[in-house]
Amino acid sequence: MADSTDILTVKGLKAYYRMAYFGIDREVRAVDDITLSIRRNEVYGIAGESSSGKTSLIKVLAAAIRPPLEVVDGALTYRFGDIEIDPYKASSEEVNAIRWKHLSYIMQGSMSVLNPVRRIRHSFSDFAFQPMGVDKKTFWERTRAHLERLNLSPDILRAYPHELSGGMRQRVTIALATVCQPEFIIADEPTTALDVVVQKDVLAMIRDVQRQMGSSVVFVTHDMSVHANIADRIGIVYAGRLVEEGPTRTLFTAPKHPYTAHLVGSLPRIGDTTTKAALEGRPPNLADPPSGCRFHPRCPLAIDKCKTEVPPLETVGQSHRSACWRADEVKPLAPVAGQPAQVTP
Amino acid sequence: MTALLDVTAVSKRFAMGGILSRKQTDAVVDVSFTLASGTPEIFTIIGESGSGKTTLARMILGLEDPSDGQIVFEGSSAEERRNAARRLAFMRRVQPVFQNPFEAFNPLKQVERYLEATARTLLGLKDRTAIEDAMDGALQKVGLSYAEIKGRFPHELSGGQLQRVAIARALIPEPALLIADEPVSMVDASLRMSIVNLLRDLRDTFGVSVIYITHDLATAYYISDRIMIMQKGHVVEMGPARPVLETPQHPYSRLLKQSVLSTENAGQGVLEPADRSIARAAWENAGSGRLVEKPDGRMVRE
Amino acid sequence: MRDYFTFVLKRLLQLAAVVFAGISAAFFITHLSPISPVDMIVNRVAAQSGGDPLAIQDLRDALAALFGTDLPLHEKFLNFWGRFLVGDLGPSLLAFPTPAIDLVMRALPWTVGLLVTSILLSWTIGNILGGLGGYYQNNRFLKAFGVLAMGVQPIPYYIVAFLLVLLFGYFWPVMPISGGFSINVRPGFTFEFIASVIHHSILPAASLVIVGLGISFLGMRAMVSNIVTEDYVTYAELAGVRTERVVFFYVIRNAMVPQLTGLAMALGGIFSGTIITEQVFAYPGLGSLLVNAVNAGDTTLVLAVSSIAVIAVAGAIFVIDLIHPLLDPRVKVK
Amino acid sequence: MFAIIRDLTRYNIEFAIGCVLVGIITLFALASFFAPVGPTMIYVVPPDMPPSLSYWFGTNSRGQDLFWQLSYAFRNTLTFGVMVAAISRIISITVGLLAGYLGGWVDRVLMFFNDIFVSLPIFPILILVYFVLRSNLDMFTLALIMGCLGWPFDARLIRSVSLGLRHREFTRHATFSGMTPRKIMFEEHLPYVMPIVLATAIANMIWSIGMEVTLAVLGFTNLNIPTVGTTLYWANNHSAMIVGVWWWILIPVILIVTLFIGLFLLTVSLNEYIDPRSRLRRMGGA
Repeated sequence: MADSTDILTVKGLKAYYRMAYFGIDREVRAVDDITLSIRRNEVYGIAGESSSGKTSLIKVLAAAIRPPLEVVDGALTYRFGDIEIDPYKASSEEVNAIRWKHLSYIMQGSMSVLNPVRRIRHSFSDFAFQPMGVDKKTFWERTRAHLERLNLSPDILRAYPHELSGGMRQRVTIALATVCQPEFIIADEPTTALDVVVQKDVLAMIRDVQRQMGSSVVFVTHDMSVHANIADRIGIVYAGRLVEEGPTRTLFTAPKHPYTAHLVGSLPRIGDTTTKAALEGRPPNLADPPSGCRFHPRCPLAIDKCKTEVPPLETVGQSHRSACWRADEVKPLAPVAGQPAQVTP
Repeated sequence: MTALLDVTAVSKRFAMGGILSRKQTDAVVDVSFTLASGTPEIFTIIGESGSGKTTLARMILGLEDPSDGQIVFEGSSAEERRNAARRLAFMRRVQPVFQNPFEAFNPLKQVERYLEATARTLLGLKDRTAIEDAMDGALQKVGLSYAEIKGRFPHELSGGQLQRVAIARALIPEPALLIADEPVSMVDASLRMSIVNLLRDLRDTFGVSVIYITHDLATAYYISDRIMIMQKGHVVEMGPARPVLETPQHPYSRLLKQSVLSTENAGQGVLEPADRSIARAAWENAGSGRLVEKPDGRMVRE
Repeated sequence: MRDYFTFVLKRLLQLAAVVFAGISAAFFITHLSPISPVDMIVNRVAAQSGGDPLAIQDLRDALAALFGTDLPLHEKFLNFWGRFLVGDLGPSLLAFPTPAIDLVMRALPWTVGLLVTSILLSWTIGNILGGLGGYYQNNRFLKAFGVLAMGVQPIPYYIVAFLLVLLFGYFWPVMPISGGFSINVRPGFTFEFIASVIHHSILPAASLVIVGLGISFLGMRAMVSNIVTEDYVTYAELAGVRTERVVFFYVIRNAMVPQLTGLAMALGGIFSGTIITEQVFAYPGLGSLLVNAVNAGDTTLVLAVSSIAVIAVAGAIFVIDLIHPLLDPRVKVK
Repeated sequence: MFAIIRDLTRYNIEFAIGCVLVGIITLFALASFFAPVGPTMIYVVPPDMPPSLSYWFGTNSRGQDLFWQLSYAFRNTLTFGVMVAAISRIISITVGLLAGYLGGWVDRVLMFFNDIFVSLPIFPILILVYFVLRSNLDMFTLALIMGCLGWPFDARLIRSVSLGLRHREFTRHATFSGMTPRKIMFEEHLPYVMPIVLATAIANMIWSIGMEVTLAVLGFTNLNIPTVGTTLYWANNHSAMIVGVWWWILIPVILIVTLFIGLFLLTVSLNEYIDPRSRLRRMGGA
């Protein structure tokens, strides 16, 4: 399935937190043997709960890891035009050369990612002037044009971050991350802290930019309804492992992993009055994960085999993979989606 | 029918700045509603950040005084609760549920500490076995037991368990009203519904009324009897939950509903930005007009 | 702009309150002293002139009127402030009848010169090195400097100054160890005089710089090692922003703000430090003047020096406070 | 608590060195209880003897055995430092927790005084106090005065922590569990403040001992009480350096510097242990 036209291929990636502090040695397997590939011109959603390892995974993808998180094993290959690069094997100059021009990043928490004592204008020139590789005049022309395309007034360039509202600031960081028209954008929970109305606008903006530029976006959030609306494909992460991956529609209508089935089935909806059940138990501790399938203590379908043997991620349908011994028996929980969408008067 | 809680024309202004420059913001403007005693219900307040929903909750809990209007709980207002004994009596009847269960417990202390203090001071229990019985009784209501949490520290429990312990703590004095400000926004998706279902069970099984404060229309639809939608401190629409959420009438309510991300068209990539004309109407007319009663029992600001 | 104006106004009020409280406190403390200035002068004059009892009684009355010693305390207090506001602090006893304010003004330039030079040097160099030390945590030179600074930091000014005197005054006598300039040089705007002043100021300034440098280095390094974990620094690094740009505009620039507040908070302590330094090096500044005044029981002069010190320190803090909102756009000037 | 100390000594070299240095000086100070001579007796041994087997630290020009003299001096100096630290801790904890937890006008009033105290030039004030009290200024009075002056920085620090704690949900949870403000302040919040109290207590000791040495050297304390400062005062008074009695100055300076560095290392390591961010860095082994 690794196709040379894919923009990113990840093979057997393992990244652990290794800590030794005042005599306590701990190893947290935040990313444990993940294999996936990202196609050109798609939005790939990564879903998972808190401390499922999803944030660690994209930090690894963005080559943004710091000790104590380190890549232990596996390969990571980006293909930008003629450039083929594994950031963990390349020199830091080579990695810096692709940053922002080809690979950019929208970080979690728009409140704190912009330098509070620097005007937005300076952030743009610091981040994008060099990668864009044009003269000053062209740079500002392009920046202004880009802002206008995103329905942002070029006046915001004069502002300080704290003078903008949360939603505006998040739009600015998206503009900043996309001004060089990168082929690959990593977005880490960019809408989590926003109000519902603003959230929808910002999501639409990301989708828009992605379509205009034909870039690939890796979008991380725990919120399945966000994924439903922005992702082309979704990868579900549980306890450091990829447990299911497939086209968004397939995961919502015919999930093949009990965890996914629960996630999409327990979402309350306006107009739906059926009782939604909760999943029992607690999310696993990554420092001491359950044996076998890590989901087995909470799984309604668990059998003895699940406690001892790790299920491999296997193809269960068209570009649909699942890591479950009983994938065939997984049924969607909710009334089947796909019924006519509610009409709002 | 007597009133459990009677909120009459309540407003809250905050003075910004210091002595020399005085600016005022209206956090809550002229809000009125009543909860009847004897008929437990889940009354939901919906709003975005800055809508005044949290300020309103704080005023009901007596943590903030209204600038105008009256909040009367079981016949007594906040001014009548100045002394410690009256405060304690009030806390026996009204209890909060917190937003972030990991924050609601001191990480350096065992979780049972809060339950024990509640049983001791609010119920006036002295005897160790009586206290443990009270704690266990409350924990049973939320599907836990004292044996499960005895000697545990917050980091040893999951977010969902902690939130249930927090709710059990609030239930110890057998209050008539719980005020839950965003009780599930920090709880993991897979555990979220257990808390929402619990709130519903409290109403149905134990007759506790709940004021549920949230920005999430879907869970509001799922458990509420009545809802009240707030925008910039004003109530824009109020009434029976399901009709209001199914067919909202005020432009702002419609904007909120349109902004809810639906999963119906999952994977189609249909993501129209909210209708700008509705949005404009909603924001430009924020707070203008007055509440008008409609035939189906709802109130809409026009 | 109007906001900034009201901010300045409020700070001015605060300044006035601190100055008033500080000087009043100094007034009451000195007036608790059992020493009577009148008796001191009378005794001294009597000792010199032999003493005609009538003349002495006249002198006593005149002095009592001058110092207002017969008045109750609250009237003395009002008198003091009335004269203080027109710049009259009364005659010094030590150098009677020279006005105390003259002595203070003569000493002030030495102290201010010494302080300003050493603070500017130690703060600037310490912050730049500390900033680099916090960012490049594995640099050997900066690490070694850090260990050195940690060793020097807890040692009080006095000991450092004293060690410098021992080293450069006795073991390797290359520096003058007392006075503000050589006795054989006439004060004036001449090269000889200025060179002598600089030569004499090297050791006292060095003692202040050594300690101040360590403090600002360690403070800045701690601050920076926190700031490098901030999201905006991580984000800039992730974007491939050039390192020197990150270091100056993202790290050091942001650490400057709290460091400046730190400087304001430390000024009182630094001033205390100079008193000691001046004493050790017999430098003719405010510190030496204060110590001499205390030893001589010169109430007026003690009060004068303390008042000027209160004004100087509070004023410096005031100035730094005014710069603060200009450096940090987030500070709401409210 | 005990486990923390054990872990610190085992894994933090600064803490271990600090403990050893401070331990040596403390033992030396405790030796004074077994001294064969009184602290104020003079001319009991031959003057100006250099360090030797019979007089380990030599003798001074006043005919005192420096070993015992310094042992008394360090006992007094350490006692003084601990007293100042204790007094100023009591004030700073009370002010900090009250201002932070109660907020409102209590906070404003307390912080107004705090601001004034912060900008007071302490050293001139101490000189003024000496100016008034002269030789009535005993160690306890001086400790009391310095304790009353040495709290504002730390109170501000404690207040900022407490202010943060006040807005955390568990504080409100405690309120609605019926806990009294006193219980919340001293049982819920104090544990968070305790590490700061510990670390600043040591920093405060360094400060107060430094002040005492300085005051004494200038002659502004009761010179009959042996402290490190008065020892240096008498050495200067007898021009020890010029007449070649170098040990009279060098040995106390070395000992006091040892004490300071030891205390400082303790503060640094404790601070590092407390600060979650530097803990994170330590975990990375960077």
